[in-house]
Amino acid sequence: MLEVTGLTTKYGAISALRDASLTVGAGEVVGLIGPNGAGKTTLLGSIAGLLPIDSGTIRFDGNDITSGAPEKILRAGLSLVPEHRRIFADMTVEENLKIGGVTRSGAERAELLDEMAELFPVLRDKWDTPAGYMSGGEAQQLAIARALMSKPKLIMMDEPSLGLAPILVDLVFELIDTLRAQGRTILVVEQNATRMLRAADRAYVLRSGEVVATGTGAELLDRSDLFDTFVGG
Amino acid sequence: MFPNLKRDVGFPVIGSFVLFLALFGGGLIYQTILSNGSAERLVTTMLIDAIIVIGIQIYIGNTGILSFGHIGFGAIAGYVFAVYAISPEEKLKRIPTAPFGLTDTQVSPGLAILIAVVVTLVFAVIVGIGLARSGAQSGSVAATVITLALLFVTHEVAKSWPELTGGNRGGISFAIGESLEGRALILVVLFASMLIARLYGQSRSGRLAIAAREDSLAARAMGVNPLVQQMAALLLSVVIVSVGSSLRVWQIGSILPDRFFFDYAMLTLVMLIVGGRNSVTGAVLGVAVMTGARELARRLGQDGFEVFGLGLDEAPLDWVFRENLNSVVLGLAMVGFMIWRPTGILEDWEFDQWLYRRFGRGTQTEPGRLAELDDVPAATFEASGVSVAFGGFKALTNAGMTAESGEVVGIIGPNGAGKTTFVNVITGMVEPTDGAFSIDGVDLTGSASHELSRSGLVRTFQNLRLFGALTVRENVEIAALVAKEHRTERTLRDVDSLLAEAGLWEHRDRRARELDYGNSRRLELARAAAMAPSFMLLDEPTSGMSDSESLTMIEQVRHMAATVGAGVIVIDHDLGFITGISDRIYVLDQGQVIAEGTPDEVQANARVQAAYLGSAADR
Amino acid sequence: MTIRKLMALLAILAMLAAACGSDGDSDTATDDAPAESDEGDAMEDDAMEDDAMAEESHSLDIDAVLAADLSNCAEAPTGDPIKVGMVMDFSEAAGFVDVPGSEVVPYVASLANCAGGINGRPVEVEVRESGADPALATQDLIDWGAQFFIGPPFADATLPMQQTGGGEYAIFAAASTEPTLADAANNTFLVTFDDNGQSSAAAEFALAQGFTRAIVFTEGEGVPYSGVNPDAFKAAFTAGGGEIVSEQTYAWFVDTDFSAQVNEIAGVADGTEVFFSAAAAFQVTALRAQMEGQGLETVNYMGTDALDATGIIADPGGEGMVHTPHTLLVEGTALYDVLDASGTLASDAPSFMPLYIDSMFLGIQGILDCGCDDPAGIADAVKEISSFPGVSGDITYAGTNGIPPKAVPIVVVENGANVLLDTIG
Amino acid sequence: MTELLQNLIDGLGRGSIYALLALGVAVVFGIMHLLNFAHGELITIPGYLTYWAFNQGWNWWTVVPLIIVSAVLSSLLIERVAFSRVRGASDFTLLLTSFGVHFIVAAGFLLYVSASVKPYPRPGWFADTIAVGSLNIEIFDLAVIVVTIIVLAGTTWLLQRTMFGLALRAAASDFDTARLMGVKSDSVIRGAFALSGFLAGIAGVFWIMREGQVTPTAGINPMLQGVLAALIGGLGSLRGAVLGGLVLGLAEVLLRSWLPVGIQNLTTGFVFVMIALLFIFRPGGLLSVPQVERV
Repeated sequence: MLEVTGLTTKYGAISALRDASLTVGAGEVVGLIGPNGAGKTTLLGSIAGLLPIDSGTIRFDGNDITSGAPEKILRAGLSLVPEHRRIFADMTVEENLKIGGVTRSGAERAELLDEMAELFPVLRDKWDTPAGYMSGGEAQQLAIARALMSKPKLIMMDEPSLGLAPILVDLVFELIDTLRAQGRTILVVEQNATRMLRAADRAYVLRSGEVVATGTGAELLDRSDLFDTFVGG
Repeated sequence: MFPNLKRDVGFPVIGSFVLFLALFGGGLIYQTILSNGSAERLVTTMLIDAIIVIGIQIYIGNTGILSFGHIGFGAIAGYVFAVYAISPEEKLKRIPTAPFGLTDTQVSPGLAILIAVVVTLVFAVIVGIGLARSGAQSGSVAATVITLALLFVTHEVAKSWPELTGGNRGGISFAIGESLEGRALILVVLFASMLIARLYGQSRSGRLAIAAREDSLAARAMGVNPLVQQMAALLLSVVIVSVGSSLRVWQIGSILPDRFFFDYAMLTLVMLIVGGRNSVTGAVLGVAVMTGARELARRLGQDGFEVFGLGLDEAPLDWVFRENLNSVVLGLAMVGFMIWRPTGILEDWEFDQWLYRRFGRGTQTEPGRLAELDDVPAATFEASGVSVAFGGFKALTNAGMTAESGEVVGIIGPNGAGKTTFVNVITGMVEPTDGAFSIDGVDLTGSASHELSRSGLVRTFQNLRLFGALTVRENVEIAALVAKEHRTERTLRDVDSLLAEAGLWEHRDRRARELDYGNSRRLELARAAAMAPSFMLLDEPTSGMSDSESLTMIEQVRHMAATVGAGVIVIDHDLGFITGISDRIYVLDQGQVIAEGTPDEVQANARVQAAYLGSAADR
Repeated sequence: MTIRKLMALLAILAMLAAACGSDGDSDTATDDAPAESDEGDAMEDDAMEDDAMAEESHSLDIDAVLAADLSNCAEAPTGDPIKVGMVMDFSEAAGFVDVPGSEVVPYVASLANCAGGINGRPVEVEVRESGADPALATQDLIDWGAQFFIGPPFADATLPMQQTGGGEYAIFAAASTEPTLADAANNTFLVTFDDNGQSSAAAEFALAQGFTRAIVFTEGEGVPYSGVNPDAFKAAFTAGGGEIVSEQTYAWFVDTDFSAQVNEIAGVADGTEVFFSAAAAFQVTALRAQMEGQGLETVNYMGTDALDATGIIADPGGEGMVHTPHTLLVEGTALYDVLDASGTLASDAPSFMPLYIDSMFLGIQGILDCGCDDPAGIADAVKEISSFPGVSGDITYAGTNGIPPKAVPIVVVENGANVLLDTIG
Repeated sequence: MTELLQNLIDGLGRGSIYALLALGVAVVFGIMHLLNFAHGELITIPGYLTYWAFNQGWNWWTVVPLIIVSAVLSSLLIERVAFSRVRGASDFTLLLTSFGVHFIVAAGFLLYVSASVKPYPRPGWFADTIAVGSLNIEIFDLAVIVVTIIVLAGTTWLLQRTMFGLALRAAASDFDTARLMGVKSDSVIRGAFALSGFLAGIAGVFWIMREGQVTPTAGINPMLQGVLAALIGGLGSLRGAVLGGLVLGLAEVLLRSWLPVGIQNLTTGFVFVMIALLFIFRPGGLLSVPQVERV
């Protein structure tokens, strides 16, 4: 479904990604783990069209979407839940969701709104509250719901558990499970490696902009060198 | 005052002189070819415009704050000059009831210019304080609007105070004996302004202002107080603009409010922007180019004028090129340059610095390695009970740490653990809800960024913040300049040695923004070291580096710190790097210190492992 | 030759031209004199009728020039050219008169050349845009060899022109009424009446109508034009026994919302008979509408030449307003035809055009009087001009500071046209 | 007392026009950080069309839509020709570009029309009043206030209830994230310029009616008032822009009324000094949007 080949991205002088490749198949939950600064966020940003790409190609559903504008990539069926959630703080929950469904028709949007209200009961309770007043966990759910509003074929999440209390982290992973159960395709960047590997079908380990390991979640969990790789021994 | 006499004084003097000769010589050639009075007048006008544009460049170029107000200062100076310089007989014609007994006053033109400068400076100080209060920094809109307000207010007052100014249509016309005969005075002032502008740009104050222009936050972290430097640049630029404006009034022989208003402000700005606002050479080039372009446009608008056999009388495009084409030229130049080259023709290229690099530097040898300092005064950094809450969210709860000089202390934690908040607190960017921090018992809580770094706590930034347009060497020099003033009790290291030490010797003359990532990081380190800090606070110094680069970085951080005798507080998410570099480590999670100890102790700590691999890590 | 003789000569020549005209245009020329006397310009009638003696023909015959037929020209003049420099404002406030002004002068020069030139000398006119640097434009024309200048009406260009020419060149501030601009010592001359003149005339007229209570709108204390005119009106009106009921300030050429002023006037204006300002047409009509909106309907509106300049007759709200134009153009006169033929009759303020034509003739008169070609000599001769029969009225500089004492026509807008009510002075 | 009330109403009328102009400035600033000094051209261009239209025999019923439509189209055209090429550039660049646009448009009218005043008739009811107690309220002021309220309500509805409004607000608060949601950057920026042009068009209808004439520099005053009002209110804040407009209108009328006769003509100067003082003590304006410095 998604096929990233030899992606290299630079921020000015900083080489954030070096020749990174990955694939995501339909219906898969793929984890992307690694220490902060490893280039995980950059990878997602590059796929989503937010960051300029220096070399490499990105194909989605057989189409080349390399260096497309974010709005085009979204229309191709890829949706990103950005790091730090980046909800629109002075807009209400409903408005945030509507924006998520900006590419959908009015009727479809109304349907999706109902669907989200059902899937995320927390949001239903705060429907008309400005999103800025929500707690971290609620905001994260909103961010995910907002991304789902575009009916993406593939949803990418960047650090969904970031800054959340442990109980909320559980919630996020339950959510990922729920989405998987619905048959959705998900690519998740996560620093909570263990949890991620348990939740994922497959995972890639990124370090210093390079993919250093890949395999199924279970395989990687068993890798004895993982901790070292992970924290840079 | 000047870090390097040859580079910062010698060559600017030579360069300014050549530049001066080029502008004046070009004018003379044009004048000789045409040999008529209007060519002569055009050249005189150009020379005076050059003085004013150079004056404006000192402010806009060095601070990055867009000012429309300098022509407002020019208006003040022009009027003060006029009311003092013109003869009482002339004043009786236009302003017979001038206040303050000015109708009967007359002083020599030279003295009148001096009075104009002094009076204008008073206004400049007031406006400067206003700008500082409004938090002016490079590109700030509020500051620009304040300068615009000055332009409008001076214009309004000039129009509405006819007793003093002759009003908008009457104006003050004057014979001060005779009008400005000959160009000797203009030439002297022009050369002086070029020289002053260049010397200022190379001086300590100019350097610090430019640093703040490039990156206000980083400059403050290097102990620079941008507001002081901006004020210095403002006053200096106002002096030159005042003298230039007085000469302009003297040359035209009359003054009216509209002569120092929007159109002239735009003209001078376009000149500056077309040439390159960050460069004196650019300002001069812009004056020449725009004067030429406008004169060409003016001529093209006239019947019977031809250039290279091309006239517009019969041309099919006649309808495009009518009279007053030069105001169209002005607008097009403005939009065109903004779209295609907003930094102007020369950007910040300076003729004298090019000369210096080309001919003046000679061969330089890389200095030998520096010995590590062992007799530095011991210092202690201590933070205790630091808590920060944003609204209901507790970003930090009762966090504390200590560090000694000579020690490397690591702070680590996963994303969102409170590291950034902690850094923000001890760099003066966030006021803690509770708690305090100090160096050697001196409480620093609540100090401004530049005060903290002057007190010995110097930081680097997670997202590189170098002074991109400056060379590698200049980046380090700026820190050294501040250290020389504020860190006198410490051993100050030579800039070149620090560059060599950081492995940047061969790159010393490249612009900082051209460096690759590793070198940029090393430059930031060298720059911090040049501040002769008691403690260096390194914020994620290896983010974006490969493993091997990180390893090298460990060596460099340790060595660089030892070279200036500083303690190191390093914040990173990379446990590998932190354990490699640190003597002791604090681990933050969920806003709290969850572990403290040697690398081995910390790595063995189950809570740390859990924090890193996830809450359910159990292996 | 004395001025009186010259005038006589001119009159004779005019008659001769009329009598000997070889084509139909001569009719226009003969019609000219009576038409102008209709304007009530008594001085000019005197000049016309004072036809005592004729001498040799090396003098200026304005009527003959205006009567020239471009399709049937005399032999081209071959003498040294008379060079007229025009520094004109095309891009700012004065553009509306300076653009047509810079068309009408070359046109009249071509008529002069067609008529054989002035004493066999061709007239050349060169125009420069004053633009951002009037001094540069002036210098350009000095380089070209200009002998005198026609300048724009405002000080922003005239003062630098003066300075550039070292005060030696005669400068006619063609369309200006600015009293401080005239400066005989520096050879700068107005061609029409000044602000004090037109406003005192307005006050005189108002008093003669029996008005005794007035409101005055002024820009601020002593600001030229919009301030000088109301001040002059005030002085003349109160000196003649009138009372200023209310004085208001406003931003000249900017404000159209006069709510605050009208609110204040509403409290004091009962029985006010006349309103005077030097505002532009679009301002006075806006103000009048707002005054009438507040029930102040019986006020008579008087204004200065600014009303004419900004097109009061084109504004439906201008009906019944009284103002003081520079000249009253009368259909069927030679002047009218010249303006028509030059395309400037259709410009925004054609009543200014005679001032430009006169500027050129005044300079030429200076050349003829001094019999010299050096600018300073010409300027000195201009200073002594007396009772010059210009197309805009009689002009005398001798004994003045450069402001000719001229009659001020008082006109009223009736059915979208100016109608002469009176001529004062 | 009557005079004060009368002045308050007049100030509100004047301020309403400023509010519409300021709102247009704020919408564009919010979306692309452009402080648009060419906003006044959206009055100048329709102003000349009005002059042209009356010469063609049109009347106010047909001219009003002409003004609004031409303001919208001018806004879009200026965006297309100039601003689309400097998207994302520094504030400095954007600001100067808009100045350049102003210069070119003014010079264009100067060259191809004339420097002189071009008059056209004001509507007949222009200065009629209705008596309310001791007050004589101008129908014009009432119309301005009523229309402004309607337009503001409409704009509020647009911003709050329509997808375009949501997209606009989202893009103003976080452009990248809005694009991630599928908001098209081109459409939303053009939409912002169209809205800005529409608001200027409505303000322009009243401005042009009251002026009764147009000149090449006719745009400077509405531009200054709009920009200043937006700055007074706090750049980027739409509510602030409206508030800033009303404050500016009231300040002008009341200052003129309260200043002693000799210095009444310094009203503009005083307004500028007050704005400078406001900036010194509240750099962000009345309802400033906090700026977060990212390290």
